[in-house]
Amino acid sequence: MSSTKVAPTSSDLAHKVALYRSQYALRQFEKRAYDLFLEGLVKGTSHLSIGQEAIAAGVAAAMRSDDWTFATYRGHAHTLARGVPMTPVFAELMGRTNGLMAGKGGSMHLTSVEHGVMGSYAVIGAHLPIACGAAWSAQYRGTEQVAVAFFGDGSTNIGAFHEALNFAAVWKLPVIFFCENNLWMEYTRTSEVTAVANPAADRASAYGLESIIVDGNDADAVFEVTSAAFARARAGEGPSMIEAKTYRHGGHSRADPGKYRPDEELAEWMTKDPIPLYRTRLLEAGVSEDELVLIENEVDAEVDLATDEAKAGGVPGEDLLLKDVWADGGASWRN
Amino acid sequence: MSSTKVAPTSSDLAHKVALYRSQYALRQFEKRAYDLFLEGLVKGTSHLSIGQEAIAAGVAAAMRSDDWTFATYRGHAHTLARGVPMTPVFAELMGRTNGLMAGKGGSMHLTSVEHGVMGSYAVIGAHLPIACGAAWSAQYRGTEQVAVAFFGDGSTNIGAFHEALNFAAVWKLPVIFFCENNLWMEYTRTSEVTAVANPAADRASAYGLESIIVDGNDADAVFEVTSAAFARARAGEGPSMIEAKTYRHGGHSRADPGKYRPDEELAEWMTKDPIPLYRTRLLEAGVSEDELVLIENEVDAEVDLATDEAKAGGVPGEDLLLKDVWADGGASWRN
Amino acid sequence: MAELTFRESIARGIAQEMRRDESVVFLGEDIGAAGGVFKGTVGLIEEFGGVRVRDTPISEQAILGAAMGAAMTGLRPIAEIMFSDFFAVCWDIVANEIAKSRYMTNGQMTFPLVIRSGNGGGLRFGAQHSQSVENWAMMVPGLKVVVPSNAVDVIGLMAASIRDNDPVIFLEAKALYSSKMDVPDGEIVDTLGTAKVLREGSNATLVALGAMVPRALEAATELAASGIDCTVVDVRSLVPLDTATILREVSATGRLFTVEENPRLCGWGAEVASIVADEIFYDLDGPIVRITTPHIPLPAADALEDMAIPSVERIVTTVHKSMNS
Amino acid sequence: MAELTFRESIARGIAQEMRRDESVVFLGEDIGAAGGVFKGTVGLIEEFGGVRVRDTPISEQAILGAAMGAAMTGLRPIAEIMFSDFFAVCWDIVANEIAKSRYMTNGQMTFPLVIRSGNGGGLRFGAQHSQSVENWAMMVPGLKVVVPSNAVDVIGLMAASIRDNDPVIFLEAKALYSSKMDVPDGEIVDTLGTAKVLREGSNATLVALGAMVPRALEAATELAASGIDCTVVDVRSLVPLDTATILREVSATGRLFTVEENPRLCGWGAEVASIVADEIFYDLDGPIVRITTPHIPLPAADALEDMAIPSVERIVTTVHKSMNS
Ligand SMILES: Cc1ncc(C[n+]2csc(CCOP(=O)(O)OP(=O)(O)O)c2C)c(N)n1
Ligand SMILES: Cc1ncc(C[n+]2csc(CCOP(=O)(O)OP(=O)(O)O)c2C)c(N)n1
Ligand SMILES: [Mg+2]
Ligand SMILES: [Mg+2]
Repeated sequence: MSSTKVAPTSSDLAHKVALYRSQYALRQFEKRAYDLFLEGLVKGTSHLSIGQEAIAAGVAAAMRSDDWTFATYRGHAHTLARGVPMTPVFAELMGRTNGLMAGKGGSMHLTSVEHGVMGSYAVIGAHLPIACGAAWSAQYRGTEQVAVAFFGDGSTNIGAFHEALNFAAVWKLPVIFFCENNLWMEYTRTSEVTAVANPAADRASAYGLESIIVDGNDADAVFEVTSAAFARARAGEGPSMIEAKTYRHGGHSRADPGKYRPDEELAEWMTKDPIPLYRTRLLEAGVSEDELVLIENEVDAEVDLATDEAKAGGVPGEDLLLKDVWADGGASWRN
Repeated sequence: MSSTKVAPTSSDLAHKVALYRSQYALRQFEKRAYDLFLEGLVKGTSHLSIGQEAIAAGVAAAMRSDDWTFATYRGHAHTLARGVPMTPVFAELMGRTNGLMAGKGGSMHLTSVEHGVMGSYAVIGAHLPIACGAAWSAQYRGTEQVAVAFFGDGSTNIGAFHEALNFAAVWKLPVIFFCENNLWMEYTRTSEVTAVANPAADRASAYGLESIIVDGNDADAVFEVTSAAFARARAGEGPSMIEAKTYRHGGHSRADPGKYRPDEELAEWMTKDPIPLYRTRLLEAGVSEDELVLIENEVDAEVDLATDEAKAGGVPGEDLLLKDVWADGGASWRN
Repeated sequence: MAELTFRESIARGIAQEMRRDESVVFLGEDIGAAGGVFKGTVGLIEEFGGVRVRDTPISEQAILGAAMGAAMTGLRPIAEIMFSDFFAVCWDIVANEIAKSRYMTNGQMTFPLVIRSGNGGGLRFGAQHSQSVENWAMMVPGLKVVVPSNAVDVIGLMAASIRDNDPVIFLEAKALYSSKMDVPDGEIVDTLGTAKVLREGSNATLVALGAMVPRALEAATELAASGIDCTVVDVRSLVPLDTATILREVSATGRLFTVEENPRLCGWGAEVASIVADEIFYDLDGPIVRITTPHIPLPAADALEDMAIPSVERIVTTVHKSMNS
Repeated sequence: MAELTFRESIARGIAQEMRRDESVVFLGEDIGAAGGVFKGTVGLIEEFGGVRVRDTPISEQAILGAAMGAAMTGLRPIAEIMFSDFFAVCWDIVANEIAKSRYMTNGQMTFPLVIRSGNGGGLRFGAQHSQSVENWAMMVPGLKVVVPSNAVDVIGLMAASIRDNDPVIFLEAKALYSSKMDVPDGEIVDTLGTAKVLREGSNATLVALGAMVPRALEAATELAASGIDCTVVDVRSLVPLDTATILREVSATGRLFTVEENPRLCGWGAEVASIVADEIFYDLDGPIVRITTPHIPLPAADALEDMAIPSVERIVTTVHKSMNS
C-alpha cells in the first residue's frame, strides 16, 4: 500500500476538501437510503457501500467528465460521485417516475449516461468485458476517454473477469479494472474460496499487468494510484488493475445485519473508517472545523431536500411499462 | 523444459518400447483417418493431433486404469491411448452402428467410460470444470482416482478455464490440467491474442500453482512430469497445471492445409517430430531395428483390420435416433 | 403435520434425501453457514457437515461443471444457482454439456443431478434478478424441468428429482418462498411428469405453473362468482409433460387459457397451446388464449412489476372477455 | 448481376455497410486473415484493415461485451460467434445485458449491434455444433432475430440489421452456405419484420425459416403434383414478426403447418401456432401441425442427422396425412 506524502498546497487543500465533501455526501445519502428501506419506501433490494466511500470519491476525482464508470449492484456511491444529483437516485430506489430510470432499473442498475455512468450491472463480472467495449470505442475514435469498471473481491473468480482482463491487455485498451476488496462476498469470506491472497493483484501477472494494491480507505491514496492509471491509459499504455483494501460497515444487502463477521474484525475496520480519518487529516492540514461543519450541514440539507423531492415523485404507469424496449421507444415485437 | 536423464533399465526399456508403440499407433490411426476423410467416409469434421502424440502416449502411460481422461474435439489420440480399440473409433468417425457411440457423437465426442475416457468436449473450456467434478467425486469417495483434462493454448483465454483452475485449487482436487500448446488456435496464432508468453504456465501462479513447462514432443519427459503430478494428486496435494510445447503437423481440422503457418516454422517443428526422435532414442538405448519394425508391422496390420471392421458396420436407424436421451433409454418427454 | 413455508420445505426435502443416500451432495454459493440467500438451506450444513454441503466461489460454470462431473462418476449432486437469471453465465454446461452428453455417448453416461434455483419476479429486484426462465430449460432436449407451486409439492418433487436419474432443473418461485402450508410428517415422495387438477369446472380450463397457480385458483373463484366455471391445472413438471391430463381437461371444457409468468414469446404456454391445437383441435370451442407477462424485461418498480406479471384481475378480465366474445 | 454463394453474400453485405459507415466495426475469432471458418468474411480485412476487422481470443464473453460497450458509446459493431451453439458461453451478455439494458435505463442507451453466427445442422458436426438456436433468442425480450434463407436476403437483411438501432441476432444456416443465387449489382437493403410469400396456394400454408425454406418449397411442388396446393411463407425475421402476413396467409387456406429445424419444444413454430390459434381460430379448418426436429440433441452420423431434421419427404407425408384425415 503506497501513498506519496507531499506537503499540501492551497490547491491541494481545495481538492481535498472537495474529496471530503464527496465522501461525506455518499455516506449521508446511503444512511438515508437505509432508513428509507426500513420505512418500506425502498421496495426491492439495495446494497450499501458505507465504509467504502474513499474509493468512489477518490476514483471519481481522478476522472475526466467524459470518462466512463461501470458499476455493480453496489453502485449508489459510484453514481453519485460522478455528479448525478441525489433526488433521481433516491427516487429510483423508491420506484418513482422521477427516478433516474423512472423506476425501471432500480437500485442495482443506476445509470446516467449524461454523467458518464454507463450502467450498474447485477450479474457478477458482466460489466468487465462491457467496459472493454467502451474502451475499444474510445481507442477507435481516438478520444482518450477511459473506462473504469468497479468490482468486488468475490467477483474475481468468475469467467468474465478472466476474459476481460486478457482481452484488454491484448488490445491495449484504455480501461481500469478496480477491485474493491472488502473481504466478503455475500455471506462467505472470499479468502475461503479464492486460491490467492490478493484476489485481483495476485492475478495481474496472468495478464502481463503490474500488481497494484492501495489502501481503499484513504481517498488520497486512491486518487493518486488511479490518476497514474488514467495517465497510462490515455497515453495508450493499456489497462491497469488496482486492488483496494476496504470494508463494508453493514451487511451485504437490504436488512442483512452482517452477523457472520467476527466482532473484532468489524471493530478493527471501524477504526479505519475513511470519513473520520479524512476529516482529521483535513483539520491537521489546517482546514477549520467551521468549514467542515458548514459542508456537513449543506450536505445534510441536500439529503433532506432530495428525500422530499424523491418522495414527491409519481407512481409509474403503463406508458412507462411498455416504453423503450426498442430504439423506436416502444415494445412492439410484431405488426 | 526439464527431463531427468537416468540410465535405462530393462523394465525402463519395456516401458519405453510400449510408449513407442503407443505413439506409432496413434500416428498411423490418424493418418488413416485422414485418408478416410479424403475418401468421403468420415462425413463430419475431424481434428488430428499428428505431431502431438508424445503427449497422449506419455500421459496415458502415467495413468491408473481407473483414472479419468477428459479430452477436446481433438481427442482421437487421447481416447486410443487409454486402450480403446481402433475399430469402434474408426466406425464412430464414419457414423456406423459399431461406432464407439453408435455414430451419435462423432469424431468430436469420443467417449469410452469403460476405459476411463469420460468424454471429448467440443465447446472450448467446458470440460475443465467437468473434470473438477470427477475429481471431487474421487475425493469424496476416497478412491485416489485422478482426472486429467487436456486443452489447447487458445483455450486458456476462456472463462471456464479460470473458474476451473481456481475451484480446483481451493477444493484441492485431484485433477491435472494439461495444456497442449501447439502455438495455434484454428487459424490465428495464440500469442497474438494472449497477454502472456506461456498461456497456461504463466497463469499458474494466479491459482497458487507451480508453473510447469515440458517438452511435449518427448514422451519420456511428459511421462515423468505427469507422473509427479499424479503422485501429488493422489497424496491429496491438489491440482497441477502442465504446459507442453508441441506442434500439429497438419491443419486445424478436416482438409485445412494449414497454409497460414510460415514454412520455416513447420519445417523446424518437423525436425522435432516426436516419433522418429523417440525411435532413434530407442535404437540408441539398444532396442533392435527388427523389434521396432515388428511393432510397426503389427500396428499397421491393426489399422488395416480396424478400417475394414469399421467399414463393415451398419447404418444407424431410427431406434438409435430416439435412444438414450434419458436414463430410461428413451426420448419421450411426455405421456 | 406441521405448518411449513415453501422455503423451509426446500431444506426439508433435501435433508430427507441426504439422510437416505450418502451419494447426495450439495454445493452452491452461500448455501452453508449462511443457509442460502433465501434461507432455503438452513440447517443442512449443521446436519450433514461441510463435506457434503459445500460453499463455492462465485463461479457458476465451476459449480455446474462440478455437479456434472460428480454425477457421471457416481454421485447425486444438487447444485444451487442463486437466481435463475444466472443460468446465463453457465448455460453451456447446462444446455450443451449436461443435457446432451448422455445422448452423445449413446447412453454410456448418466447424470442424476438437480440444479435448483430461485426463479421469477415479484420481489422488485429488476430485470436481472427476476426472470422466469422455465422456457429456457424446456426448449433444450435432455433436461427435465420441475416447478412446484406449494410447500408439499416442493418436498415431494424435490425427492423425486433427486432420485431421478436424469438432470432436473428445479425452479423455485421466489414469490412463493414465504407462502405457508400444512405439511404431513414423514417421507414425502412425488412423481415427475404428473400435473394436478386443483379445481374442476365446466366452462374453461386454466393451465398454470409455479407462482401463477395460486393466482389462477383465485381467479377461478372470482370467475365462478360471475358464472364462469373453470378447471385449474397445476402443470408442476414441464418435462416430462403430463399431456394426458392437460388434453383431457381441455377437451372437457373446450377452452384453454394458459397463465404464464415468462415473457410472452415461446413460453411453455405456447408449447401447450400448440399441442392442444394439433391434437384436440376438434374439441375446442374457441380460441386458445395465453395470459403472460408482456415481452419486455421486468421493471424494478413495484407498480410496474405488478402491471407486468399476470394478476388475478388480469386473468379474470381476459377470461371474461374471451368467453363473452 | 452475379452468381454468389450464401457465404459470399455475407462478406458482400458487411462490406457494403462498412464502406458506407465508418462506425461499423467487426470482431470475432479467425474472421480476419483466415476469412472466417466458414469463409464468410473473406476479403474484409484486406479492404478495411486490421483496426476495423479484428481477430479476438477465444473469449466469447469478451467479444460480445466489447460489442455491447462499443455500441453504447457510438460504434455499430458486428460480432461473430462462430457456431451459434457457443451462445451458451456468453448468454449472459446477450440475454441479460444487451437485451435488457436499454429498457432498464429507460432508453438512455441504444445498442446498434449485430451478432452473426453459423446456425443449425446438416454438416454432421454433432450435438454441440449443429443446434438451431433461433428460439433461444426469440424468447428473450429485447433481441431482434433475423434468419435469411438465400443469398440476396442475406445482403439485404444484413444491411438492414446493421442499420437498425437495436441488437440483432443474425443466424446463418450453415447448411445453406454453399447455396448459390443470382444477386443484383449495387446496394441492397431490405426491411426487418417482413415475411415473404414465396408461393401462393389454396389448401394449406407452410411457414418455414432458414434452411427449411427450400425444403418447404420443394415439398410444396411435390404436394401440388398430388393435388394439395400450398402457400409457402418465408418468415425471415422472428422479431419483429410479420404476423400480418402470416395471419393473412393462414386465414386464406385455413390450415397451418410450420417447418422448423429447432428441436420440438417451445420453438418459433409454437409461438406462431399459438398466435394463430388465438387470433384467427375461427378461420382454421383443421389442426395446426408443427413439423420439427424431434426433441433430442442432434446426432453426428449422416444417416441419423438426416432422419432428425425435417426432410422434404417428411413434410410431404405429414401434410398429406393431416389433410386427408
Ligand atoms: C453470476 C452471479 N452469481 C452470483 C450473484 C449473487 N451475488 C450478488 S453480490 C455477490 C457477492 C459479490 O461479492 P464481491 O464481488 O466481493 O462484491 P461485494 O458485494 O462485496 O461488493 C453474489 C454472490 C450474482 N449477482 N451474479
Ligand atoms: C467456446 C468456443 N469457441 C470457439 C470454438 C471454435 N474452436 C474450436 S477449436 C478452436 C481453436 C482452439 O485452439 P486451442 O485451444 O489452441 O486448441 P487446438 O485446436 O490447437 O488443439 C476454436 C476457436 C469452440 N469450439 N468453442
Ligand atoms: Mg466483497
Ligand atoms: Mg492450439
